Parts: sequence; structure tokens; C-alpha cells
Amino acid sequence: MEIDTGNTAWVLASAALVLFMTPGLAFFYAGMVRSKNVLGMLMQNYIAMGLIGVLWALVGFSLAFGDGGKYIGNFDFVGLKDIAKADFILPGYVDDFALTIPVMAFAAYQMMFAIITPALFTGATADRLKFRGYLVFLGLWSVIVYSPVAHWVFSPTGWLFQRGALDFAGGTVVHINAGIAALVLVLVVGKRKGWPGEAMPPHSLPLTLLGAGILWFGWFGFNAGSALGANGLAAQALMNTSLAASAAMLGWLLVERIKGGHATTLGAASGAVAGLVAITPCAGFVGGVAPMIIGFIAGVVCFLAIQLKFKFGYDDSLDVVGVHLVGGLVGSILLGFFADTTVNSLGFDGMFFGGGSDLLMDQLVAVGATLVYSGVISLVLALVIKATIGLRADPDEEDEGLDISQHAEQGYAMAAAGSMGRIG
Amino acid sequence: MEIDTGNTAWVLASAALVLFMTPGLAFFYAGMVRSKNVLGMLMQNYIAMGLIGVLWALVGFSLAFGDGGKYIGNFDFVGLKDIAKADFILPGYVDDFALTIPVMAFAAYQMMFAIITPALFTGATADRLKFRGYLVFLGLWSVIVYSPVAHWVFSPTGWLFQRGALDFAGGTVVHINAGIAALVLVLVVGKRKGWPGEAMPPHSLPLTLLGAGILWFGWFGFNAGSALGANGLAAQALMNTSLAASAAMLGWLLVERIKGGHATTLGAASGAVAGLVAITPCAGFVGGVAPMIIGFIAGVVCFLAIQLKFKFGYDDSLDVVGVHLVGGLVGSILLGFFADTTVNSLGFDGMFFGGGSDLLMDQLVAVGATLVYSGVISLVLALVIKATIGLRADPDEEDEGLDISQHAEQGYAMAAAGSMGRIG
Amino acid sequence: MEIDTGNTAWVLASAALVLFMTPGLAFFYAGMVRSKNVLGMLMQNYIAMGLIGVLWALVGFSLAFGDGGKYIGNFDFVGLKDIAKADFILPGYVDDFALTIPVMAFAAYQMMFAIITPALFTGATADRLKFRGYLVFLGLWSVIVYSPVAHWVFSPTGWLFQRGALDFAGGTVVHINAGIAALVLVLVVGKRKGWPGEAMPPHSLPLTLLGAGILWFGWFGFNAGSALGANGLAAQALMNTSLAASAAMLGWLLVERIKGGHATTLGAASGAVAGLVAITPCAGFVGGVAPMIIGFIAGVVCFLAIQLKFKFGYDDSLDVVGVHLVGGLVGSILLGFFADTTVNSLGFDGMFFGGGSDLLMDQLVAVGATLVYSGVISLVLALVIKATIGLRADPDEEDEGLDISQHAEQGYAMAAAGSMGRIG
Amino acid sequence: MKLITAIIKPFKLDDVKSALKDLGVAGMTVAEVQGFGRQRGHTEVYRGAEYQVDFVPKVRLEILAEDGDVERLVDAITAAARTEKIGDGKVWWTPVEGVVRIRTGEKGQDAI
Amino acid sequence: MKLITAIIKPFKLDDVKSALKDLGVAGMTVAEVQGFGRQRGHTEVYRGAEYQVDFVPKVRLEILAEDGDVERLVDAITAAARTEKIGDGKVWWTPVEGVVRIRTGEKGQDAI
Amino acid sequence: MKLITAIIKPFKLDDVKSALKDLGVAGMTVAEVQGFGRQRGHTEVYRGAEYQVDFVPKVRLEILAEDGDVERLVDAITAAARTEKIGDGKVWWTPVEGVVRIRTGEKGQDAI
Ligand SMILES: Nc1ncnc2c1ncn2[C@@H]1O[C@H](COP(=O)(O)OP(=O)(O)O)[C@@H](O)[C@H]1O
Ligand SMILES: Nc1ncnc2c1ncn2[C@@H]1O[C@H](COP(=O)(O)OP(=O)(O)O)[C@@H](O)[C@H]1O
Ligand SMILES: Nc1ncnc2c1ncn2[C@@H]1O[C@H](COP(=O)(O)OP(=O)(O)O)[C@@H](O)[C@H]1O
Repeated sequence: MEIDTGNTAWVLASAALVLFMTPGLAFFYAGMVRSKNVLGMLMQNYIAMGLIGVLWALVGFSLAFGDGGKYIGNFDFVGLKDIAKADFILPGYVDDFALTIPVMAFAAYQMMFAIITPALFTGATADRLKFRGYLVFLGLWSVIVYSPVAHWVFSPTGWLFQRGALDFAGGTVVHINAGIAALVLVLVVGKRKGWPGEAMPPHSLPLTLLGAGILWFGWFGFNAGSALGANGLAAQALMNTSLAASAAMLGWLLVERIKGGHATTLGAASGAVAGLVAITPCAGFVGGVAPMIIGFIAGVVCFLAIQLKFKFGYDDSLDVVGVHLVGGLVGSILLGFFADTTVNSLGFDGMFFGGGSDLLMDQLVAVGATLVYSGVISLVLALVIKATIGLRADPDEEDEGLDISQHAEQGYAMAAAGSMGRIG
Repeated sequence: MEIDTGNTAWVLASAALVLFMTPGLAFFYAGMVRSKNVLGMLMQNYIAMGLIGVLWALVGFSLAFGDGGKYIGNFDFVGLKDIAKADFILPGYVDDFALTIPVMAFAAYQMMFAIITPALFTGATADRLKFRGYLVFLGLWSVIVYSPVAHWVFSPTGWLFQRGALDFAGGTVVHINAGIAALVLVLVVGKRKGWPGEAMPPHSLPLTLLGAGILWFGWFGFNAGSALGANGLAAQALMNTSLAASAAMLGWLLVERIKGGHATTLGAASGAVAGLVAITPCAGFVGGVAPMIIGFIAGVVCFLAIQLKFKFGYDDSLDVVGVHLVGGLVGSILLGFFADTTVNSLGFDGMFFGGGSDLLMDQLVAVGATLVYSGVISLVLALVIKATIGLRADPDEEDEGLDISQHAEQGYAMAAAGSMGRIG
Repeated sequence: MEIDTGNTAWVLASAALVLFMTPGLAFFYAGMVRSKNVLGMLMQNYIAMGLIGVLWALVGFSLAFGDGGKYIGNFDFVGLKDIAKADFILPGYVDDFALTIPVMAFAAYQMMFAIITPALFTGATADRLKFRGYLVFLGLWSVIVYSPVAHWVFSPTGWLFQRGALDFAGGTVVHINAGIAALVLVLVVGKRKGWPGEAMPPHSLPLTLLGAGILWFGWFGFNAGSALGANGLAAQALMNTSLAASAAMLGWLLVERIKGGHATTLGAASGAVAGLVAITPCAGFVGGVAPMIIGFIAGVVCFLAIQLKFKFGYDDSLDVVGVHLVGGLVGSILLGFFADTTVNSLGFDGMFFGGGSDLLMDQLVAVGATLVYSGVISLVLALVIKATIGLRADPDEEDEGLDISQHAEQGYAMAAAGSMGRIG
Repeated sequence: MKLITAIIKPFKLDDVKSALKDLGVAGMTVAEVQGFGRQRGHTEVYRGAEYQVDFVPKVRLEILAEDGDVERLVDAITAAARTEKIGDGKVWWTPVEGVVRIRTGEKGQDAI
Repeated sequence: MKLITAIIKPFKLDDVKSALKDLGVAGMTVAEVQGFGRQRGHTEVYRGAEYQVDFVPKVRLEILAEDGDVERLVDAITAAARTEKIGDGKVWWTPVEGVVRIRTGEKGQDAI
Repeated sequence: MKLITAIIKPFKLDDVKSALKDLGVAGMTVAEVQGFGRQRGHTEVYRGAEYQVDFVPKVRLEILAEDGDVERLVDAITAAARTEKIGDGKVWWTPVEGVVRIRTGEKGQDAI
């Protein structure tokens, strides 16, 4: 199939937008931690841009999109071998799924997804990870967990794709996948010292709002870019993405207002993100007012979900489980009801559009498979690293803060006072 | 007409850029308020991304672009009904105005304009709005004021469009429309406590500069995207946009330097925004050095205009009237002189290009109609809400700051001191 | 040649991205200075968006791309004359180099390069420049140094271009050119008071990380946009850009960890930028794992290079020489080894791809010519301005900080205390 | 020599400063502090987690004064800082045994 | 009347506050300070340049108290702030000659 | 036991700290403050609105010292903090009735 410059332009722009989401996420999270941990949080996200970029080019892409059968790719494309060739065709991307963009553009676009996915769980384990241990977990998880799951769901050669499970932009691959891993990590590393008794207010909500703004912006590349072209489907996905975020913001604020008496800015930002998460699997399969319904439900459900950590006593510090895991579940499951083939003929109809329960079942299989695989492997990885390198900072390092203890830096030095001396 | 992928790619990218302008505006404003109101300001902008997105899809788009005659659309497209259909044609968008992009892309792109327009006036009423009252005003204004005016000017079926008034990207629809509403709101809610005697310095100019940078960036989508295609006209609009911002920055700083002795960073940011506002109606109708002249004049005039509030004693806190209303007027009127059909054959020639005074007259009619309609309806809305729900925070809420009083949050918690206790 | 809408869409998006890099750079630098100089730093960058935009349209573009022979353009296109014409062809852009986008888009895209290049050196002279003197240097340098060098290297009519030197997106024109000028400025204006003895820690690393994130994002426009189309080459350039940044981050952190014991967030950001700099000349000429090798080397070399300032005692305050000059050299020279015509048939093969040493020699000539020309002219300009207007703030202005002394503003006013009185 | 310390509401600083200037006070030192007392603080909510903040922002003033001036200055501060709402703050004074002006080495009352 | 001043570790503020409340202390004033002492600070590295930071964040409390209460309050603060790790801080008290409550003008012990 | 309080220029903190260390001072407490005095502040302009800022950033030091050390320490501070430009600040000392080291409960001179 011919390369289309318009489609390519949109996917290149989308790749840039998705890359920008990782700094966005970093600030969304960093604003919520205490000032002594702001750099630790930023670093845990930025390092993903470094480490995973390299791993993706070396092996990740090949394991995710190589021609290795239904369950995992292979090593044909290590170091991005061959994919730059003009006549190169990516396994499975033929007929209906034929690419109209350079495979290199597709590989770069997918790289940005690989980068941000594990960055998501840094919010759950905020303020207490040992940098070295985190780094090892990050790299291994990306290769052993992310690439296979991406293969299952995104590659036309993957078993979940072939089974008929739908995931337009990563409800399972990104959000459920990272969300369950986050829960596992939280259980393995344990609570922050002093949680929940001690007050741990966000140190800079403006940074969090900035991050949320960048996320909303970048998510257009994430979801609408997944149309892999500049067409009506991409336009629908972009519209759906924004409407879901809008409705989710309103939903979250409404419950918040009813329960707590106030509509908060943190709630507005959190609700928007919840809606963006939930619409991710649905973006290119639903239309009309469905995105608003899905978003609104996600806003309400995620707000209620984050209260569970207090009931069950797990310290999902910045609510990655409550927002990404639960939001991903909401979207992936609701898609079984709202999917509409008049929006996308390559999809299937959900229950509300005469499709019966088949799609819903396939969605549940995809969700279940991701939960089990990612949950189990993440647990093994976390336990092994905990027992060897160590996954958690020492108690006094935690008291001192990650910025000084892990990175020998401080986030802010506003004082006029020259209370430092140069020693080297 | 055929969908063009290149044009679609540019409009999708532009939609993302314009959405990103609202966070940009939020930070541009938030940096200028006192730290106790930073979240209140951010929230007033972010909530527009939530509320207006939903309203636009439900009724706003249909009222703005439905086939309801010269003065307002209709309810044909409520809930975005029908517009996703492949063969759907938007009323009036035929022949010269035929769209080469999916109507859904156009609807999403226009949604971002609807979101940011009322967000503009939050700067004028900074630090004193009651959140609930603002929310109601925001929603009603968008439906009752924004959509009709957008219909008049943007839709080829609108009376001002047909009359021959030119507004490439929203000089009247966006800036004059929001600017006059801002003035009305200021008069209705009154001054901030302590203004002008008490010092109310910006709490974080870096945030303001960040916002200005995002605005400049996003404005390329706003203006060049309004070409609804990736072509020479879009390129001209992009060039004009940047040059006007550049020249306006220099103009503002020059007067500032002459009058106050210093060129300030706030002045640089403000000047750039003034230029971006002024070039908005002109972006696709002028060429050569005209954008620099328009921008420079806007920079000078807006700086002088913001001094008026001290003379007349209205507390246009962050100078929305001075920058957006006045800047919009400067651009819309200068267009009557600088418009050049060699730049855009669908436009008309201004006085300096042999077009006589016809265009100028039409521009004045468009400006006048917008001022009157928006001014009157905004006044009625504001007075009704003031008398019912209330539009202004209580005096002690104002003293405490909007962050705590309206949203039960604080913007910054930098202190190491654990001066909080968990109660729920 | 026909205008292609897809190519145009990508170049317009890229122009926006490159413009956004200047605020990104401003924050990357501003976070590293002390809080009393944060606005001074931001202003030195933002003013480039004002001044150079105007100068570019007036003369800069014409001097860079006008038909004036091998060494400099001419005045044919002052005020952007003629270039908007549909049938206009830019000198030299024919046959293989024929543009498929509007020349106006190309001019706007190039304007963004002209803006950011001199902004780069503000990091080297942080905290001590006199605003007025800087402004004059900025304008003159852009016209007298930037435009000619851009002509030599970028224009197909330029002598270095014709000689066969390769520079895909500005390794010589942007980074070496600005880097050597930065070194000259540092030597002319001298050290900051108290350097190196006194501690001058970054006042807000989150701002620096934000800037780095924006730079990485915008750099896709900078490098991939330089393909001037949305095609396989652009995709390769985008991939290379991201991979080089990733690998450089790892390289920098590795040395840092080995030498200092810690991997720092400032190091992660700095390493990424070093990689982005080094890949700039190579982005469209290398493939496979080459970008990772180039990036990794740049990360290591730049980290070591910045230590030199302590040995030789020049106060390159934010390491512009160490990162941009050295990084630019690393990339431009390594290109002589890694260039691969299977990636780009308009390039040449480097030593590792059977091309012999010709390309390396041409690269050295291009580097040398840029170093000499930019170095000499920058020195003359700096000395003349120092002797006349003055280039450095007075000692007590430096103590007070640039924000108050140069701009009569302060960056942050977090205090609740009303310690100010209104006087005008 | 005495040291007068006052805890006042931040927005009253300007008034107090002027009042003291009018009485010929040449200098003072001010700090941002947090006060705990009868004046109640506020509550904050983050994602449903509610916090009680007992501390309210205050400004702390220190004024070195000659023994004879204390009463006048204390009265002036009290008058200027009063809003008659809870939280107006306190003024107290303590003995000072010696003062030196760093610039000149002047001692005692010449130092202030 | 006395003024008790205490330098404590920031995360101990809540405990100290409660301890004092339990003893009926109606108010106090708190400030963020930097302490230098036996407790070592930390090092920071920026692009290879290494800095030694000798100061550690502390919280400074001031409590006006009647003469008779000083001992009890000092003991309470000491007990509540103690971690037995270096850097716990100091408590000291100084004489106060007079106090006024700004809101009411009340003097002496009625003022606190 | 005495409490020495000094108001100095921020950039002088390092020098003063070293000077005190050399005299065997084991600890001190430092705070950021704003000073008002002979040294003039600066003006700021925001969109044409001009403000006068009378306060200049200063650093406030507190050092608990034995009676016999006061003079030496005051002289050392004065010498180290002096720039001979207006705004160098003040040093004063006040009586302290008791000190406790929180960690150990040690009292008086053993506490510092
Ligand atoms: N015993 C005390 N010691 C030190 N400071 C106190 C004391 N009591 C009150 N303060 C300070 O005075 C401020 C005002 O006191 P508060 O009891 O709230 O109101 P009021 O002074 O009107 O009775 C408090 O915020 C605190 O900073
Ligand atoms: N001589 C002193 N004068 C004033 N403050 C002091 C003095 N010595 C110590 N401090 C304060 O007490 C804090 C704790 O002192 P330090 O010597 O570190 O531990 P400890 O009190 O356990 O011996 C210091 O950080 C400082 O704020
Ligand atoms: N009477 C005073 N009481 C308390 N602090 C004072 C007093 N006078 C001056 N100061 C402090 O000393 C600082 C320097 O005083 P200033 O008059 O500016 O210069 P100098 O000490 O050289 O005469 C002031 O900024 C203020 O912090």
C-alpha cells in the first residue's frame, strides 16, 4: 500500500504528542508529592524516556511486533533491523490493516506507548522507591510484560486481537497492564512511613494541573493517532477523547461536591484523567453521546474506587490503581456495550448496538488475561528485586526525601540565604 | 468534496493545539494572581474544558452551525447527530467553502474555540468569583451568547458572514465577545477588596511566562488551523501570527521602557498576547509586513488601554478588557485597512489595498453587533445570577483566598513542617 | 513541483514545535539559576521570540536564502517580498531539493531556528548580562552571524552545502555557531561574582525538567521537520532524535553515577539535551543503532566537557559550551563516520559505510569555518558593545539580581505578608 | 534597651509599619510565621482525604527600642494592628543587655 | 511572664502541639528555621559540582507562659519532641516584661 | 546563659558561620527574615502599576552562649558580617533563664 503523507504527518505529530505525555505525567504526579520527593518522582518518569527508548529499539519492538506467532514476537527486528526498508511489511499489517505510513513512523509511535506505560505506576509507589531497584524493575517489566501484552492485543497476529477483543489505544495494554503492576508493587513495597495518619498534602497543585493539561493535549495523539491516519475515524477518536475527559471531570466533581462539600482542582484534574483512561480502549469504536456516558461513569467510579485504599489499607499513594486500573476496566468493559460498527467497520457491535454479548466476553477475556499475566510476572519481578537489589529506600532515606537521598539534589532553593558551601 | 488527509492532519493537530491553549491561558493568568488564589484561577479555566466540552456536543455546535437561518443555528445536530456520516455536508459549507476535512474534525476544532472563549474573562474577575455562580454563568453564556455569535460570523449562513464582515479566527467571536462580557462582569461583581490601594503583585511570573509560551504555540493552531487546510494560506496565517506577536512584544516593551523606565517580562508576555489577539481576525487576510504593523500598534495601544482602569476605577484585574477587548477591536478595525485579496481571494480588499471603505464598514457593523449583543445578554445573565445564586465570594472568603474558601485546597505546601492533621 | 498537503501539515506542525522550544529552553535554563535571576533568564529567551522574529522577516530570511551567491543571500526578499507568490521558487531549491510545501511555510519554519539559536547562549552568561547590551548583541549577531552561516550550510546555493558538508538540522548552523559565540561572550563578560567559590544551586529543578521535556518534544519538529515532508526520512529522523536523547541520558547518568555516586535529575535532563544536540546534524543521515551510539557518546563526552570550566576557570554558567558546542562537534564529526546513503540518498557515506574520509573532511571544514567566523565576529561585536553600551550589569545590580535590577520585577511573591506599598 | 515582639495579621503589616515610622522608628525585622490560637484554621480535602489545618499565617515583628519608647510603640502597634476580630495577635517586650550596629560597631542606643 | 522558645524537628510539631494543648496552652507561634549543630547536613551535586549543606530544617516554637507553668511546659515539649537521635533540638526560656492582646488590649496573663 | 541574636546580610551567612565555628560554637539557628531600616528597598512595576518595596531580605541568627563567651562571639559576628555598607544589620543579646537539650534532657551549659 502507498505511503500517504497526510496520514504520516498525523502519526508523526501523534508520536511527538505521546512522548510529551510522559513529562506531563511526571508533573501530574510530582505536584502531588511532598516537596522533598518532587525530583524523585520526576526522575522515575524521565528515566523511562531514557531506558525504555533504548530497550524498545533493541528488543522491545521486535518482541511486540515480530512474526513470532500469537503470544509473542521474535528477534527479527532487534535494533530496528530491516524496518526502514521501503518495501518492508510488518507482520499482520496487510489487507484491512495495511499501513499507509512508514513502518519506522509506526515503530516510533509505539515506542512512546512503551515509554509511558510503566511510568504510570510510579504514582502508586511514590516517595519510597530505591532508584536502582526501580530501574531494574522498569527495564525488565517493559521487556517481559509490556511487549508480549502489546503483541497479544495490538498486533493483528496476537491471540487477543484475533479473538476479537477490542482495544483502540491501550485500555488493556497500557492502563490495566500498568495498573495491576502498580497494585502488586504497592503490596510488595508497603506503605509510606506515617501513612495514613500523617498529613501528606500535595506540595504544588499548579504542577499537577499543568501535568493534567499536558496529558489531555498529548492524549489526542495517543487516541486519535491510533487511527494511524488522518481521517474520519481519527476525528471521531479525537472528539471522543475530549468529550470523555470533559464528562469525567464533571462526574468526579459532582460526587466530590456531594460527599465532601467542595469541587476541588485536584478533583477536576483527576476526573479528566480518569475519563481519558476510560475512553482509551473505546476511542475509535464508539460515537454520538457514548463517550460522554463512558467518561461520566469513569469519573464517578474512579472517585469512589480511590476511597478503597483507606478501607483495605494499601497505600496506592497517587491512586494509580483507582484511576488507571479501575478506569481501564470501566472503559474496556463498557466497550462491550457501546461499540458501534457504524463508527468503525473493523470493530464489532456491543450489546447496545445489537452485537450481543460476544464482544463483552472477548473484552473480559482480554482483561482477565492481562490482569493475570501482568499481575503474576510483576509479582515475581518485584519479589526477586526486593530480595536482591532492594526495591525500597531505607527509612531514614525516606524521611530525608528521595531528592536528597537518591539523587543528591533538592527540588527548590528559593532562599536568599547562602547556606551551602562548595566542596568539589 | 474529497477528504484530504493532509488538510485533516493539520486540523486535527490544530484542534489539539487550541485545546492546549486553555491550560496555557490558565497559567498565564494564575501566575499573576496572589498565591492564595492560584487554584481558583486555574479551576475557573479548567472547568471550562469540562463543562463547555459537554455543552458543545449536546447543543452548542448545533446552535452555532445548524441550518437555522442567518441568526442562529438549530437543534438538528444535538448530541453531534448525523455529522459523523461520510456524505454529511455542513450547512453553507459548499462551493468555495466546501470542507476537505471530516465534519467531525471541524466540530472538534470549533469545540476548542468554544472552550477557551469564556475562559478568557476569568482574568478580569480574578480573586473574587463564587465558584457556583461562575459555573452557571459560564454554561449559560456559552449557549446563549457564544453559539449565536459564532453562527453570525463563522457560519457561511450567518448574517455577518454574508454581509461580508471578515474574521479569520475569532477577533469578534472570541476576543471582542469575551472582552465585553468581561467588562460587564467586572462592573457587576465590583472591585477586589483593597484595590487599587493594596499591593497585589503576581505570585509567580514564571507561571505567567509559561502560559504565554503555551499560548503562542497553541495560537498557531488557532489561526493557521482556521485555514481548515495545510496550504499556502495556512502558512501565511502562521507567519502572520508569529510576526504579530513578535512586533507587539517590541511595541509594548518600548512604551513601557519610555514610560516606566524598564522593559518587564510581564510586559513581554502581555505584549505578545496583545499581538496574537489583534492578528486573530486578520491572520488569513493580510500579508507582507502588515502583520508586524498590526502587532506593533496592538502592543502600544493595549499597554495604554490597560492604564484606563485606574482612571475610571473598574478593577479589570488581569486586563482582559485592555488586552482582549481592545486588542480584538484593533485587529478587527485595522483589517478594514490591511485586508488584501492577493493573500486570500475569498476575502476583500481593505482601504490600503484599493477596497474602499466597504470592508471597514462591515467590520464596524460586526464589532458593534457583537458588543451590543454580548454586552446586553452578559449583563442580564450576570445580574440574574448575582441576585439568585450569587456571583461573588463573601468578603472573608475573599480574604482567605479562593483556594481554601472555594476549593478547600492550597496551591503550595512547601513547608517541611507537619502543621496539618488528618481528620477523614 | 506540486504542494503536498501532508508535507505541508507536517512542516507547519514542526514550525509550531520549534517555536515552542524557545520557552522550553527558557525554562530549562531558568530553573538552574538562582531565584533572583529567574525572570532575567526567561526574558533573555522570550525577547528573542520578539526581536528576531521581526528581524528575520525584515532581512534575516533574505540574507540567508536570497540568491546572493555562495557566501550570503541578498535583499531580494526583505519584508518577505514575493515569497507568498504561488509560482515562486526559492533559489537552489530545485530538482532533488525542490520544495513540496509553500515557501512561506519554509520561511516560517526557518524563522523558528533563527529565534532559538542565539537564545542558546543566554545560559552561558547567566545572571550578569545588562539587558540593553544583550539586546543589541542579539539582534546584530542574528543578522551578521546567523544568516550567513545558515546560507553556507542550509541553502543549496551555499558553499558548504555545495562542498558536500552535511548538517541535517543545524549541528553547525545552530549548536556550534551559538556554542562558540557563547564561549566568546563568557570570556568577554567574565565570571559571576563569587564563582566558583560561592554556592549557586539551581533554584527550581522542576522548571528545568519541564524545559527539558518541552525541548525533547519540540526537537521532533526541529529534526524530523527538517525532512521538509512527512515521509520515511522524517520518520527515521524522529526515531533517531528520540533514541539519541534516550541513549545520551543513560550515558550521562552512568558517568555521573561512577564519578559522583549519584544519578541526578539534572543529569538526566542535561544528558537528554546533549543527545538531542549531537543527533541534530545526523538525524536524517544515519539509521539503525547509530543514533544510540552517537547519543551515548555525546552523553559521556559532554558530561566530561563541562568539568573543563573549573580547570580553565571560565564561567560557562549553565554549560552551553559543554553541551551545545561540544555536543554539536561530537555530532558533526561522528556523522563523518556514521552517515549512510541507504538512509538518505541525498547524503554521503561516512567512513563506517565505505565512504572514505571525504565526508569527514568536509565536516571538519564546515565546523572549522563556523568556529572561526562565528568566533571572530562574536568577539568583535561583544567587545564593541562592552566598550559602548556595556554588556554586563553593575556589581550591585548583579548582587540584587537581574529580576529587580533589569526588569523591576520579582519572580515569586509567595508571602502572605503585605510588605509592599502602591506608589503609582 | 528592650526588644518588642509583635505577632500580627499579615495584611496589617503595612499599617503597623507606617504607624511606627510616624513615631520615628528607624528599623524593624519581620518574619513570616504560623500562628496557633483561638482563631480557627481551615480544612483541606485532597481526593476525599480531609485535613485540619490549625495554623494561620501571621507576621512576626521585632523592634529594638529604648526603654522609654516601649509604651508608646506598643500602644501604636496595638492600635494599628487591631481589627477586633479573633486572631489579632500579641505584643510583648523583653530586656536587651546590649546592641551593636554591625556596620559601625556603635553600641547601645546609637546602634538603632 | 516568660517566653519559651523551642527548636524541634519539623515532623515532631504535631506531637508537641498536642502535648501543649493537653496542658491547656491556648496558643503558640511557629516558624520554619534552619538549624546548624551536631546533626550533620547532606551533600548535593549539580553537574559534578558538589556542595555541602550544613543546615537542616527545623521548626521554632514560641510560647508565652506564666512563670509557674514554665517547668511543666518545658518538660512536656522535651518529652514530646524527643526521638533520642542527634538533632532533637533545644528548649530555652527568657523573661518577658509585658504582654498585650492586640484585639482587646488586655495585659499580662489575661493576654495569653 | 545568653541568647545572641544577629540580623545580617544573607550572603554573609557563610562567613559568620565559619567565624563562629572557629570560636568553637557548636550550633546556631537561622531564619530568613525581611528587614526594614536605613537601607532602601526597591521598586517593582507590573503593567504600569508601580510598587515600593521597603523590606530587604536578611538572615536572622540565634546563638545560645555562656555569659563569658558573649563578647567574643558578638565581636566575631560583627567582624565577619561587616561590609561597611548600609544594611549590615544588628547584633544584640538577651538573658536566658534556662536551656534544655531535648535529646538528653541535659540542662544549662551542657545543653549547648
Ligand atoms: N501563648 C502564646 N504564645 C505565643 N504566641 C501566641 C500565644 N497565644 C497566641 N499567640 C499568637 O497570637 C496569634 C493570635 O492569637 P489568637 O488566640 O488566635 O487570637 P487573639 O490574640 O485575638 O486572642 C496566634 O495565631 C499566635 O501566633
Ligand atoms: N548554641 C545554639 N544556639 C542556638 N541554637 C542551637 C544551638 N545549638 C543547637 N541549636 C539548634 O538545635 C538544633 C539541634 O542541635 P544539634 O546539636 O544538631 O543536636 P542536639 O540538640 O541533639 O545536640 C540545631 O539544628 C540548631 O537549630
Ligand atoms: N530597631 C530595629 N529593631 C529591629 N531590627 C532592626 C532595627 N533597626 C534595624 N534593624 C534590622 O537591621 C537591618 C539593617 O538596618 P539598617 O538601618 O538598614 O542598616 P544599618 O544596620 O547599617 O544601619 C534592617 O534591615 C533590620 O532588619
